[in-house]
Amino acid sequence: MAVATYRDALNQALKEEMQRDDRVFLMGEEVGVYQGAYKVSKGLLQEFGEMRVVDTPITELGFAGIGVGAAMVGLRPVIEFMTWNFALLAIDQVVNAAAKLLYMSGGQFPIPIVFRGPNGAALQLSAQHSQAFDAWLAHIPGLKVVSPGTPADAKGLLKSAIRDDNPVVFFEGEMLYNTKGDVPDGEYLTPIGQADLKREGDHCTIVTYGKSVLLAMQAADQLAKDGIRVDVVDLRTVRPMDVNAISASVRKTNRAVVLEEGWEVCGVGAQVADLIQRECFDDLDAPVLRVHQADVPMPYARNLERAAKPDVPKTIAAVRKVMYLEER
Amino acid sequence: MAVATYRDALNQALKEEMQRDDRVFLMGEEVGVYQGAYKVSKGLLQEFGEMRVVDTPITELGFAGIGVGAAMVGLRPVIEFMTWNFALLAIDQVVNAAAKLLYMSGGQFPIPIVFRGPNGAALQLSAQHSQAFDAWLAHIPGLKVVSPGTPADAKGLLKSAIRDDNPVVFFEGEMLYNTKGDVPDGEYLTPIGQADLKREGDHCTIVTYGKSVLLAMQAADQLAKDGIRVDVVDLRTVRPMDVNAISASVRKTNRAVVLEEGWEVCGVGAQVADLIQRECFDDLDAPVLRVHQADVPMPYARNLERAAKPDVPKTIAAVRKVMYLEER
Amino acid sequence: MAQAKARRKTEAGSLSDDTTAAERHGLLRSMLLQRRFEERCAEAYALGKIGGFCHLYIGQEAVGAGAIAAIRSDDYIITTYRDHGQALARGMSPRSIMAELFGRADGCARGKGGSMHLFDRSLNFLGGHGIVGGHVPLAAGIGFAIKYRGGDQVCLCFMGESVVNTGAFHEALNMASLWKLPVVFLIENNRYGMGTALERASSIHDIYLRAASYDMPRAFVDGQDVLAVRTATLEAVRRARSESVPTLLEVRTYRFMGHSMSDAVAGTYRSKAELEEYMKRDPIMVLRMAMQDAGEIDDPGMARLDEEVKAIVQDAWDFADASPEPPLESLFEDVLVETTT
Amino acid sequence: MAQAKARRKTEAGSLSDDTTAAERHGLLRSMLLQRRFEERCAEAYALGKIGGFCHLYIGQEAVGAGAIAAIRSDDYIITTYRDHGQALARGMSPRSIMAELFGRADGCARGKGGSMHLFDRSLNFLGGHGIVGGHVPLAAGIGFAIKYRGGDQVCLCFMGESVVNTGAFHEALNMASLWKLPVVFLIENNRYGMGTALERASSIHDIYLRAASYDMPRAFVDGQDVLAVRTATLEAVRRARSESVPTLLEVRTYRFMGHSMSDAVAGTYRSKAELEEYMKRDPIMVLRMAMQDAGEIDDPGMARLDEEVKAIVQDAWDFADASPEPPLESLFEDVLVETTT
Ligand SMILES: Cc1ncc(C[n+]2csc(CCOP(=O)(O)OP(=O)(O)O)c2C)c(N)n1
Ligand SMILES: Cc1ncc(C[n+]2csc(CCOP(=O)(O)OP(=O)(O)O)c2C)c(N)n1
Ligand SMILES: [Mg+2]
Ligand SMILES: [Mg+2]
Repeated sequence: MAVATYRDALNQALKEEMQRDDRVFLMGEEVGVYQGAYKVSKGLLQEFGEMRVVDTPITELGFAGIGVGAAMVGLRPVIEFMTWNFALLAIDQVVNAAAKLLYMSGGQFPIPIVFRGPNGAALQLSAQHSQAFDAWLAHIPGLKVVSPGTPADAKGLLKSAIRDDNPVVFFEGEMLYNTKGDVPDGEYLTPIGQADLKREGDHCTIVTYGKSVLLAMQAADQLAKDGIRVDVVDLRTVRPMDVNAISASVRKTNRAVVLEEGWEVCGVGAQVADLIQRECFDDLDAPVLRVHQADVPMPYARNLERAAKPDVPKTIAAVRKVMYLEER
Repeated sequence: MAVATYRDALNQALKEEMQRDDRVFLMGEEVGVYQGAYKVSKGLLQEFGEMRVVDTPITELGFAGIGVGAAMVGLRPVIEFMTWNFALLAIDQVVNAAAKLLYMSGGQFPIPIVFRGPNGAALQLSAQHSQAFDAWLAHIPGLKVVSPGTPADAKGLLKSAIRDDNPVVFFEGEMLYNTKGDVPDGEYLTPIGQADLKREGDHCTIVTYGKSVLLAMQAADQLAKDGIRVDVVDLRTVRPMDVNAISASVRKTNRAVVLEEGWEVCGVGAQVADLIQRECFDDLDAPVLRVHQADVPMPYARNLERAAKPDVPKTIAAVRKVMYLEER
Repeated sequence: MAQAKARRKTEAGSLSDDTTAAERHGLLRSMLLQRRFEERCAEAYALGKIGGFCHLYIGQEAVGAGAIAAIRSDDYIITTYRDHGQALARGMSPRSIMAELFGRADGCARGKGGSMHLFDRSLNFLGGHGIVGGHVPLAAGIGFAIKYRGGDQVCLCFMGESVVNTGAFHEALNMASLWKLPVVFLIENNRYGMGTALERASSIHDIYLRAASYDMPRAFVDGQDVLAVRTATLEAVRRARSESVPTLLEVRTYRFMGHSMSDAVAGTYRSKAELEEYMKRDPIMVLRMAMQDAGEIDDPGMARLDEEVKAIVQDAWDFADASPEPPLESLFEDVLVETTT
Repeated sequence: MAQAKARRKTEAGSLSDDTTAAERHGLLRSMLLQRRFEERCAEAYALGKIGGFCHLYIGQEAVGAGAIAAIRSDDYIITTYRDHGQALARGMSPRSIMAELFGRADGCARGKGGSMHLFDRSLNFLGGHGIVGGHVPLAAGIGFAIKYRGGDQVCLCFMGESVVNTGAFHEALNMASLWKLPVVFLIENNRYGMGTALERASSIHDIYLRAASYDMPRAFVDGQDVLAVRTATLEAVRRARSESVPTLLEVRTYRFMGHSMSDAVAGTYRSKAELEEYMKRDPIMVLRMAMQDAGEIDDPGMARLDEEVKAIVQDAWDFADASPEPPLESLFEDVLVETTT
């Protein structure tokens, strides 16, 4: 166990899995010579060579499809999207090919592929570069969707994703790459599909995942100062969702706030709220509230961007509201 | 007022708006010489000529972008996707261009464009040709999303969509094109953003839209035979959603079922359920239940497809369940 | 077919390639099987036994038969929704195909894929794809995998001529050439994409020339002459196998039926006269006449072959008809696999 | 700039085109304004006044200046995220650009767009687009609209050389040629897409040849020579305006800075030596020396011009610095318009 950044944790996972299984390769823009747009693949070209760390032209649709084709015949591609904003160009391959081939071949063609890269907003990158697509990908049967919030989970989930025989969508975050935490050395696998209770409390549940875990933990710290104790349920996997973990927590706290990075309408929070009202109808003491990005394209200006993003004060306000406490 | 099919209603709307405003043009695959893959554009090439009814190569990304560019400089394109399944290839232009340009230009460039075509499943078209993308598009700020379920609404909403100065996503249905209903002649506009109470009852609310309105009406008929009276709230517009119409109905009935064509996770029904539990928490006598496609890619075989789709019996069962009646 | 009449109108193919008489007989049989199989598909569609979209290959049989005759059994094939002919040419069981079309449990994809999505893993037949252009990057990926593993297989990728306008095609061809992937990109130019004539969709009409943008070897060939298709494919396959260089091969053919079963045979977009003109070069007739001229087949021989093939198709039909609907619990199977590596 | 030194190393451009001395002076001034403006952008970025991605145009000024000098004020321009230089060359106010970069209320996009998304409707400057390749179909759409209305404008579309590998580019070029749209597709080939050399991304290296796939006129030109860029663009513009025929014009240039402000100037992907070699052909120096040789400018004249330009930039900076942050309520404005037609 050593302290490492989220970036290094991902790098370890890639490296270890590529050492373990020579069918695993990494493909995407700038993953090789440039060492990764966000340096996640640093050193991999040097260790594994050009055939296994493949720089592509700017052709998201093309190289995502190359990944799917290679997976059909037994390789295990890790496809890096420089960001998920650009993955929209490739989404046909993710949705119409990767997610469908097993089913429409009647089980003949599993597609062991990972599509990964940063998702959501960084700082002041404005409308076309700041989008979170978790809800979109979670919508699609045939995919698994993973979104780790800590370095340890980043390592453990990426290793699991690479070993999974299904297509896995893996959401990272530019704002997460530099965050630090304990990361177990070597073999460390986090199971896909299991939420993690990142903090225990009995007054309210915060359901969240990915980058927003950090906000939730900070909000929890501040709430604790006022004597409000919250459960922080980190989903880690958005699809399939760990319904039991959510229900168990809400049955205890009787209140829930769902915190996510993306937009409101048909967001992941909508699904969680729906699940909670169905599963815990009689346990709820207040409606489930949601914290998310303002329902606008992301603006550039610093103050507007700040106002648009979910944050700790908004999360605290929502928790206080479901507890029927006066807003400060 | 005359009886017309949904297809003819759309054709009327296109024709009337093209006659009214010579900046309106129709572009897409097979819209001209072939008279439309589903004959929605029948006769338009003959009336308006090649410059206004434009057959394209198979290049969804390209021609969607051509539409957006033309809209930037003042034309009013109607872009037909042969089906929304293929629109995945163009989704970058819808989401990253059409939905963003007004915002990121600080209000300088409105994009008056309509993206239309059939959405969801027809019969036995299997996994790549049977998808409903309402939830995806509803997720995106900067778009309006419309999904008429009747011929009259098809006409009224398409005319409104073409006159709207914003990008409007317009979902039709292969299974709807032949359905018939009264369609007002000439000038007839249905406002975007307003739900329609298609049937009144006081026991339960069914919230639905698009193709599923037909199922809801049939379910309502059958339920009525058992003395169960339901409100059928036809959203008609998925974004922006008519929250007041939903709440008003649920405050009356205290129960709700959301019926949609697409998949469950982060679906439109999740958003509606979330809205209801937030807006009508104290009014609800039962959890909101949902009816939707099974969480699988669409299978080809007739019996499997039937089992995968939402239908009248599933809708009735959900209504009975929220009314705490024994299932039959 | 009114054979005697057709024979008079059809120009015989030449036999000046390197096939043996037995191979020619095999090609004739392959084409005839495709034809008879699809004639019954049309019948089954009319009876409602086949649903959804169903795109027939009638008129194009020489392309599938000729090209697939040029590859090895360990090579890969990937294609579009118009896939019955190639699946049969590859040797997929007519029973499993017909059962798939009927949506039955014994179909090659357990009834989940249907006409557009035929797959057979044991034959490296990788589908059956419905998004125009979408499978071309997959073909490049298969080529990438072959090279990655250091094998000498090739990937044969069939596509319609409309595909040359899609972005996916260009992105894939550039990478295939840049990385020297062993893929044969084979365009079945049947002159129309649904109702759109090639000339109304592409700014150049000799579409194999698009390969020049990628410094890729290119050629075109008559698609009604199965032997010519085979020879041209052999050359492209050789280049892929021994030099790991991809080829763009345009095969010029014609579809004798509508775009799909829900489309009229002639339609608003082409004239009956044009259709009839092209039907004079029925690929089966072209080969049959050449063989007849060379004394390799006669009318009774042809009749016997036809009976044999028809019996196979009838057997496939009976099998499909007897096969049960897929069990309802299979609805939730094949969404994900349980395994990890 | 060490001008005296650079002068000795730089080969002077030729003046044998049809510009007047005043026009040449204008081009020199345009390039100098771009250069000085962006030097201050780099400074502002280091001070945290500019955030997000910021892609400088330094080294490429002759492309924007020369090409834009070849079009009319009612023509349209569309470009990528690397848009400061072209915006200035088009005559957008340095104040409104700098205020946009600072994220302020008086920015050309009210602080909502930032560096990558400069727009000015009054100048037909249509952005500033962040998705590589995404704006090329938009350019075709603008050309379509021109033709639809029967006007004689043209659309000038700038793009980086990486764009020639994207599907969007191919789909758009095919339609532009098929429908004869008045668009000049201008590739700024600065040899790298981020850290990827052209040769590692494209299977052909003379990328203007890609136009052959669309039967489209094509050419390449030295992008460090502003007069040559102007002449080549004029020819393409003439073809678009009077024949409604699009052109693919490859302009060969080089970027003197990193890909963006967060990227090292040289980096792992190119050598310092290569960079220095290219910097010898600074486009400002190339024109200045030619003008000096022709007696059109001298050192004091250059110094005066520099002062003038610097003052404009300082004014823009001061303006931007004084401009308020956008009001918070503007967050929810510009998502949709209220109007209908
Ligand atoms: C991306 C996409 N757009 C549209 C369609 C609808 N469609 C199916 S086949 C077809 C025509 C394809 O023509 P071509 O490539 O020439 O093949 P052919 O059918 O002639 O074999 C179209 C438009 C589709 N399946 N995918
Ligand atoms: C579709 C897409 N993929 C990736 C990126 C990230 N990206 C931004 S600029 C760039 C390089 C573009 O190079 P080029 O087209 O040569 O233009 P230059 O930056 O050299 O002006 C990349 C990969 C993007 N913006 N859009
Ligand atoms: Mg065709
Ligand atoms: Mg470049």
